[in-house]
Amino acid sequence: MIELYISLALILLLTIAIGLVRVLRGPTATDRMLAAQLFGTTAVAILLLLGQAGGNTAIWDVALIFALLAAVAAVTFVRRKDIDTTTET
Amino acid sequence: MEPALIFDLVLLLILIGLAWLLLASTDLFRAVVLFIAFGLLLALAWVRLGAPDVALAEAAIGAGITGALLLVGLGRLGSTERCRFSRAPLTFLQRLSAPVLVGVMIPSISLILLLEVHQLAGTTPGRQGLINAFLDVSGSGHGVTAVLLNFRAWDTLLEKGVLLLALITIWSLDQARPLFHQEDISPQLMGLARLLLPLVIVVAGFVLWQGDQAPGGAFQSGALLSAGILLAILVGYSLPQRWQGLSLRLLLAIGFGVFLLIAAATLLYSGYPLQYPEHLAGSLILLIELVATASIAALLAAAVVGGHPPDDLSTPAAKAPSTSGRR
Amino acid sequence: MLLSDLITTLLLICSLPFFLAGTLGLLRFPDLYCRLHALTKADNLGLGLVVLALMIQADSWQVVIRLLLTWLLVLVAGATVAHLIARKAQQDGHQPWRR
Amino acid sequence: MNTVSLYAGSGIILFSLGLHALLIRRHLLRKILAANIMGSGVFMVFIAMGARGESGVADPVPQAMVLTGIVVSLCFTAVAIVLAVRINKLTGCTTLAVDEESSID
Repeated sequence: MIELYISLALILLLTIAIGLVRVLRGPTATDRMLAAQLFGTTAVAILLLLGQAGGNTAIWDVALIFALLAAVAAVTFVRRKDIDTTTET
Repeated sequence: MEPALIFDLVLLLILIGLAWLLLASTDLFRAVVLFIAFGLLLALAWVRLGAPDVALAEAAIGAGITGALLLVGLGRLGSTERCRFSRAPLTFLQRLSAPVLVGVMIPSISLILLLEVHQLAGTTPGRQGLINAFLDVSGSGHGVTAVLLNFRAWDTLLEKGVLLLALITIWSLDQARPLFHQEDISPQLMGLARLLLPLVIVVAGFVLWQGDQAPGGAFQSGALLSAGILLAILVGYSLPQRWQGLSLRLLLAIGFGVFLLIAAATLLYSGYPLQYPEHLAGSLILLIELVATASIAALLAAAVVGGHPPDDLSTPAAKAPSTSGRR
Repeated sequence: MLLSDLITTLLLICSLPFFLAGTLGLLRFPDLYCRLHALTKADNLGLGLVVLALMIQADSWQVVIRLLLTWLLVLVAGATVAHLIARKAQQDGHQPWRR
Repeated sequence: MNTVSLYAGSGIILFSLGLHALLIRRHLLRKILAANIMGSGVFMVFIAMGARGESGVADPVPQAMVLTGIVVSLCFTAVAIVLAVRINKLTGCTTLAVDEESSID
């Protein structure tokens, strides 16, 4: 079972790596932020799997905090002042 | 190869790749988003290294506060260059010095560090046994908390001082300006904040309480709370003006102050600063953790806001527009 | 192999296509509004299946509630952020993609 | 090649990458990011060294120190950003290097 959990976590990590292409490519700042938000969800899944594999539920607290604060960065992005249009290439 | 080792390898490759990409990125916004992703994956690395305490703090700081801090900073700084100064042409030696410095110094530093670490890796492991032996007299049931607030409490005391000093620096440099648009808050966002804020407080309390026996404690809890405060500021809540004066400053300083008082009291009582009497250790640690959590939460949130509250309380400017009276 | 282990394995394997679809959508969908689907639907469903799989392995109801709470929080955050991002994109004048 | 040396080595690489960028990048925000990456590298070496004992659990002492370190590095980042904004406001620049002769302008 532990092998299964870790293998699945590994595949999810690889999907994050592939998803980074979207952050690099953009084209708009909003696209990049969206990709980062998606990584948060995947990271929660990885943490849950790692916690189950290691039998350490403290790791699930990390996942819980990720889930709680998943929105903060994106909300800041949407609400911040002085948005540069120059970054949107 | 077993899957766990491949996981570590892939994780580290992504982390190093991310670091390279974000530092070489021409687009600053892209660099900031990549840095948020870096923080996310760093928390996974701490989990893999068996350091859940660090992972908890990294989750609260990396996922919440750093991203917000950098995005706000980027907005204020802008990526447009309006520099009035022209750069003088460099001489030949100046041109040569940079590649030599970078090309020789950095590889040699890395090599020395690698050799040193390789040598260290062969020696006997650290203080786990010693800490476990003294855990029952420390006043805390969790190793990391015991180290932070008893065995190496001196470090933690000074660290609180550093945080306070950092905020004093920030406050002396700038006056707080509104971070966000005050109008046009989507009702869905308000709903999210109303749902999340009580939960953040509950989870922060849980993390603090848990720190006595398991991963958790003042730093993690304070970081989480400050992310909550940030979320509240994001949706337009603000500190009432009558609390922006002495009360706010007291809250910011109380963590360091109480810690310092306890250090002085223990110096008088036992002859050494922060050597708690054994029967009082648990309660003293609890007291310090409570005030430290409040102070850390307020300090980190104030650091992100980035400036002192307006001196003249009659002007409805800066951090707390008087119009937003929701509270 | 226990029955619970079998169900967990099955659920975990089922969750995989959703995560892959989410990443694929993020990369291949033509515009921002389409990519929002990857954020709100595919990955959250994948996470739901992972949570379900781990809930079967749980030995106490506290653990079940903690897992469920994590998933619900991610759902709420994902939905709200998708709404906010779409709203901002509209205000910035992004036109939805047309064939 | 075990986990500990893998992580410690990567920490050193991160430190070097950060140091490199800190020296050669001009924009202040990039320098701030570089210093953060350097810090992360140091933390990683520290935690990895603490994890080399019995399997799975890191030594509490480095964990406690890295914990304080993370909070301090956040505060440092905030101070640095405020300083950078201040420099930007006073000079209009987002970089540090201003040569003596040319600054008369």
